[in-house]
Amino acid sequence: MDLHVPAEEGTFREEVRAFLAASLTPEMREAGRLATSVFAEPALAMAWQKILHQRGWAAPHWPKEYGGAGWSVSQRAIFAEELIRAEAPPLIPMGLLMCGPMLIGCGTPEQKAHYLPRILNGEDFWCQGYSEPGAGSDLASLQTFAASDGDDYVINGTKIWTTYAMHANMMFALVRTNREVKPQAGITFLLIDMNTPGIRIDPIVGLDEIPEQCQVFFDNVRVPKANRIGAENQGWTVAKYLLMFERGGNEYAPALGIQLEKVKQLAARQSIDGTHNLMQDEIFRHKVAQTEIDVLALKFTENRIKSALGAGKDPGALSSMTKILGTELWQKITELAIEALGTQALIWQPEAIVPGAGIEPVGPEYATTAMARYLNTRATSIYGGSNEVQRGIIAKLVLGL
Amino acid sequence: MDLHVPAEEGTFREEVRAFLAASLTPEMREAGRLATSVFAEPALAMAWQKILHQRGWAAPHWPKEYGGAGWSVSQRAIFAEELIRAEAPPLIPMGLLMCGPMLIGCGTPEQKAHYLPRILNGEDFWCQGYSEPGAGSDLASLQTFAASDGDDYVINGTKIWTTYAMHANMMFALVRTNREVKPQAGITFLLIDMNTPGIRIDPIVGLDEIPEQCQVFFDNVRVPKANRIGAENQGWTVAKYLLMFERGGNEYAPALGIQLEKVKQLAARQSIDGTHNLMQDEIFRHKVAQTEIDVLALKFTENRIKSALGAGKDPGALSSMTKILGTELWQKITELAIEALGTQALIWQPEAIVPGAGIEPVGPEYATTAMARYLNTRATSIYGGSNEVQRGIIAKLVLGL
Amino acid sequence: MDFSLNDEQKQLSDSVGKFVKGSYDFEKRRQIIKKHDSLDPAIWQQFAELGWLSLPFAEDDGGIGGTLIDTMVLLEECGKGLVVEPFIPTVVLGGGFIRRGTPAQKSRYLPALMAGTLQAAFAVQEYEQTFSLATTAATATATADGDCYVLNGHKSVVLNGDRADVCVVLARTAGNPGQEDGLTLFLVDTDTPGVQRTGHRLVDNTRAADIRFDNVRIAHENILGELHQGAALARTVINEAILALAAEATGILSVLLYSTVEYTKTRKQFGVAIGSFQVLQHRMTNMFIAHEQTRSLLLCATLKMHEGHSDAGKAVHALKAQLGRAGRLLGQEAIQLHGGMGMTDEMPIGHYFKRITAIDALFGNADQHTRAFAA
Amino acid sequence: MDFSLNDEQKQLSDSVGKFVKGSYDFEKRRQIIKKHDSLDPAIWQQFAELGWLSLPFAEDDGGIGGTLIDTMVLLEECGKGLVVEPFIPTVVLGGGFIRRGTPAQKSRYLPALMAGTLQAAFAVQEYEQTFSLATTAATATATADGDCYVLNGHKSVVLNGDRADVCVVLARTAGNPGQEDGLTLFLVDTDTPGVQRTGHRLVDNTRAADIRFDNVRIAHENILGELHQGAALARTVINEAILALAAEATGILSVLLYSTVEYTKTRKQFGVAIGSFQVLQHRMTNMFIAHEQTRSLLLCATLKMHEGHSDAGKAVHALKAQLGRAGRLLGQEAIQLHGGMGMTDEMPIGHYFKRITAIDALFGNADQHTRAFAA
Repeated sequence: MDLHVPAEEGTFREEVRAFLAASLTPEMREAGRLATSVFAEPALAMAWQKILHQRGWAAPHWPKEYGGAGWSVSQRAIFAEELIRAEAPPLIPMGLLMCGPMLIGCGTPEQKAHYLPRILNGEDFWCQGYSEPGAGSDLASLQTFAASDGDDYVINGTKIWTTYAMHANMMFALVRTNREVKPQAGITFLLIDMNTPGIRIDPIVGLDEIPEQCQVFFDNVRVPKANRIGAENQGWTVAKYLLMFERGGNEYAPALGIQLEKVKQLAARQSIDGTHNLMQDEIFRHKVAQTEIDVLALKFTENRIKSALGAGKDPGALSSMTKILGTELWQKITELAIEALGTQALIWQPEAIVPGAGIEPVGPEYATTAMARYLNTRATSIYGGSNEVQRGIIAKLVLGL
Repeated sequence: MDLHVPAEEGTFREEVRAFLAASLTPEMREAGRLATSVFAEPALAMAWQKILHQRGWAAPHWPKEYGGAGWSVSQRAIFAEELIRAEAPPLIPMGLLMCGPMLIGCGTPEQKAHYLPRILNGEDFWCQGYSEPGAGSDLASLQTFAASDGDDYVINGTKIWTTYAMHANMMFALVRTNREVKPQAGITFLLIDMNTPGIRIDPIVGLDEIPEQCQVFFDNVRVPKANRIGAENQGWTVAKYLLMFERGGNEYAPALGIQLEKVKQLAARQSIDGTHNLMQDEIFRHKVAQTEIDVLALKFTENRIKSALGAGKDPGALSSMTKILGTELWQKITELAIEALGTQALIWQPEAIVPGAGIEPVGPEYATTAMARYLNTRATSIYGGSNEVQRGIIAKLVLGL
Repeated sequence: MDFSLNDEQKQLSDSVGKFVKGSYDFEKRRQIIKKHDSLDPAIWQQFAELGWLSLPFAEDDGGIGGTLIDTMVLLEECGKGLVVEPFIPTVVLGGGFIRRGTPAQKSRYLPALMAGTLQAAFAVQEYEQTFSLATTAATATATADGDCYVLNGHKSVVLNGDRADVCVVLARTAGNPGQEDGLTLFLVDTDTPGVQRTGHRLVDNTRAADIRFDNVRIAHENILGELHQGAALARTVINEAILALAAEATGILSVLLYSTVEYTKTRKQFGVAIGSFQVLQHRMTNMFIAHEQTRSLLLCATLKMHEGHSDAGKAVHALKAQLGRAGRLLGQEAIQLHGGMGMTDEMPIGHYFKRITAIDALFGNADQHTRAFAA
Repeated sequence: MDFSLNDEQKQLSDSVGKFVKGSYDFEKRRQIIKKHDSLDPAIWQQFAELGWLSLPFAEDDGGIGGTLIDTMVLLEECGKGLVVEPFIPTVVLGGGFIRRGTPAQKSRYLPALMAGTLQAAFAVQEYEQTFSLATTAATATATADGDCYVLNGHKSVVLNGDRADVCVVLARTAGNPGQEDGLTLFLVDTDTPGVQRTGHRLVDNTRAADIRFDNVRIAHENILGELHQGAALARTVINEAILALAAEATGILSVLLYSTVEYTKTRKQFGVAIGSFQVLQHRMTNMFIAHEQTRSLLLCATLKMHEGHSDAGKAVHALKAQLGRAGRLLGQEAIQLHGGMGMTDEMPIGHYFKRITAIDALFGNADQHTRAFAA
């Protein structure tokens, strides 16, 4: 065992900090600070991606040959931490974190050559077409059908919870190509140009009153077979590959730690009796401490996963565990924030948290986003495989139940 | 709505208090104080029952014609509260609370005339033969078989978790009389003389090292058919009747309230820093307060059930709810006690908590029973229909799931 | 003891329930939020005509002379329909203070309030403070000539404050922040010079205001209750407001529970209704238990307040603490079990979730009331 | 960062694991508890021969010079077998103090301790006190002639105290209860006149003693560490003991989890293995998560203590807090899922439950360490 932090990692951190200090514009930082979900305001997030791309840091986790940074696991962790600390707007993940790695693993040389550079430079804006109204946790039951017709598929059906479909020009999607076999065996993975005739996009307004999600309807939409990833009816394998990659790469603890620090800061501004503040309240402090301990434990759980990945091992269902812990702690932290803010958290001004809107909020600025975050994080235990599904995976794959 | 407490109830409380002050011997109070499960030391509990019986108060909840007290619901509640407050040893429930009401509801005139007086005066000591090694939560799957043979049944099989079988001269039991029908439809309710040849009793040592439970083996045990309650193969109906009665009559809140008071008292004796005691510790006090609020809520939930019973309504699955809440709060309170006592709770001297043993305990006397209670109450969420089964009942019967 | 409603209470409950079902469906509510700024004048007028705005006021004052139990019955039904109209700010808080005022104060405000033509509010909370009377920093100073008081301060999240015609304001007339002594209640007409209001929405789609009082002159006759002794009266009325909120919340909790139960009976995944999954059944059972326990404490606190029991205040603390915990549990589980649909503005469930979340924050949250219970 | 065991650590882990599996099954343990008063002399001798009693001691002192990681590895395996022998009281606590003593103190005790012929204990806890160094009421007063100290006090639940040959005692030499300054550690041979011991069992089947010190004369040379400054050294050794307990506990938690998983795969009700019930699956998953999170904090605290990190103490607090919470959850759930069988003395699971319950109470419980973490 070895917890030693090599000295060169300190230098690296300095380098990252200096770059962020020089490159992040005030508007971008505002977008980062005001983001209430995992998604920042798209225009500013894409602008920031372009700056990172110029430095070669838009997708550090990609293999170097495709534009990755060639960093160690620790360097990637440091980079992620510093981005959060600097309040950089999170990059839109569908291209960089999902589609890209999937293409690298499963795409043809032509597909890689065409799409990967366009992902890095932001030319393509991707969305994900997985869920359907009747296929959420039970994704394999999806019904959107792609009928073979010469060199094309003709698609009919609908996708839901498609984040930012209205901004996207490309979608990667799972569609059914065979209804006669077991559900998983009849699914194909396709890339769909969102400008193809027959696509209609209906935004869905969320609890935070922001239309981040969409429902997408397909009415005889023609997609060239060249846009298929992997073989026909083998889409489930591609999706599983992507899922594995997604899970292994997700780290929650660094961001959670910083968010919890912010809760402590805002709680320290709330007076409880004219003399003491809320962080001096034993009960609240105890709840914060319990959460902090959980985050510390998660940090080392994630370190153990990285250590296993670094040694070429499969972290297995530990990634289901970090999904559960990461999302439930995230929810807990947003809950602590609204508890600390009391009635101030109830003030609802979505117009004041649009980056660049310049609207003066009612109440302290730090209180404007807390409720939207609390509402938004409710979704984290639902999406990406609900936490019920994740617990089922652990029971089955780890405990053998 | 009306919460008014009639003045005569105050007089009644005084009467009960005076009687208890005069009648409870120091030995009996010691047995009550040292009881670590729902069962007190049998000899002292039976001695106390005889005193109550002389006053006509051994089974106040029975109909007056069979020896009940003819009290109102509130009077019964007052009586129960005062018994706990006076540290009276709890009476052994199998005869008074289970077998008696069952006989009153389902017995023949002859069975009632024979057994009820013997239950009241303590001549018979009853045990309950329900669970089997393979039939716990799934009681209907019981296999102990009673073969019809002339005027008798011949019983083979085994029962488990039979409390105080070694002290009992009678057992009421569920046995299988038909294997060809649906499980519930082939069960018969029998009264078994424990002195019949072919019965073997193996005590089971519990976590508290006390053999309170037993396994009972039946090897060609002959039981007269006259000892059957209800019709052959109708035993499940009798058991359900008994269960309903048991549930409606159980009240947890009064005892929980008093136990929580005791936890507060012992916590107030623990110094935390040389100046303050544990009840002045915000965190511990907060936990106690949350539990106290839960107990207060349960008290009114139980009041609502009594109010519904008084109006002749069926409280329905609310009794599954009080079983869940009552047992889980009881566990919580014993947990608070061991937390308050710290390492003192670890001292293990079962010999010092036998009533009349006169062994001086290591550490404060109030600390001797806490751990045994904590261990013992773990069983309360298992027996009497596990809390998992109770939750299933609510889901099915109340929520229609 | 008897926990069943008497005939009059049953009648009230039925009539409110019918109104909510018939005239206040979710689509109607959506329009009220969008078009009418969370108060539909026609609906409010109906409240007045049905006598609901007069319910808690004495017959001598022109009211109906209803009890706390009646208010509880009314608000539980309003909770089920998620009525956004400001009954609690105007009738329970504003009206609760005014009906304890002088005859002059009562006759000045109550008739209009009961007629539905006057709105009221209670300005108590300030910024960057957890809920506490003692921390009040707003001050009211007697003028040199003793003619009136001059009020200065900044109140936050004044429920219904943006449309209130009259505002009950808690301000310090003596002592220092941290003390409950020295606080006084004032009746302030919101058109008095120096009152600056910024109206805004709350997350539950009710309305509130940020109110600055800048050298607002208040005549002696507008002191409500006794000088320097405002905290005790404030606490009494706040306790009544907590009961009212809890009654509303109990209605909300029942919708959170039973809508979720119904949803899981119809929503299919893996070929079966998700309500058939044992894990969800047990979780809904826990929701059921939390709801019933809350209802028990609502009955406990209402009856104890109604009878003026010495431990009524403690029962209110227990109720508000339980409400916070149960609201958190039922709200969060309702969303989780509704899945993606629970996260949409379109489905009612999220709106119930928002309101139950807001209720925990009002007048002290679960932790604060648990602490007060133990004090 | 690398969390895998190196070859030597792996070897140690394997060897302890093999010993426990081969020579320490549950029936053997039951005999040790009954016949040998929770210490089998032959087993203890084997510990000595295998070098385990010498593990944490410096090579210069005749030890093996193992690290905290080695002790962690050893105790995790002991935890799995629920070894009752007093390794922690004698080696980690007693030995942990003595190896920081003077050369004379070390040479007097360590060889016998490592040879398995000397037992040790740490007398710190007193009655009616939550765990805290500062509350120590036992006193040690210098005699008028300055020749020695006279110790008076009453210590409770001294682990292994009834058979200890030497006892490290924390007593007040200056200051008042409530202060950490003024505490001193003394090495007291238990045959010194005035030492009265009452041995007793603990719920986990280990042994302890109630010890009264009645004018016990202690020579200067038996002061361990610095006069009046004993609290800091006590805290260091206690932190090592917490690591050791946590390592043992992590082994116990894994048994609580995986025995329960296996039991539910075989136990049938309603015609199926109860492990097929989704509710139990999710609860066992929560047990799994709590166990893994505890293991993560064990690694965190061990590595930080090992490297002398400035926040090592904080990591130990986090670990002990998590341990209490996880132990409660896993212990209680293991019993519940074992049903009636879990309540019997016959099945091992209840014994694991008792030990994990005891571990929470030792050296401050979860709440106390959570508070300390936040301080």
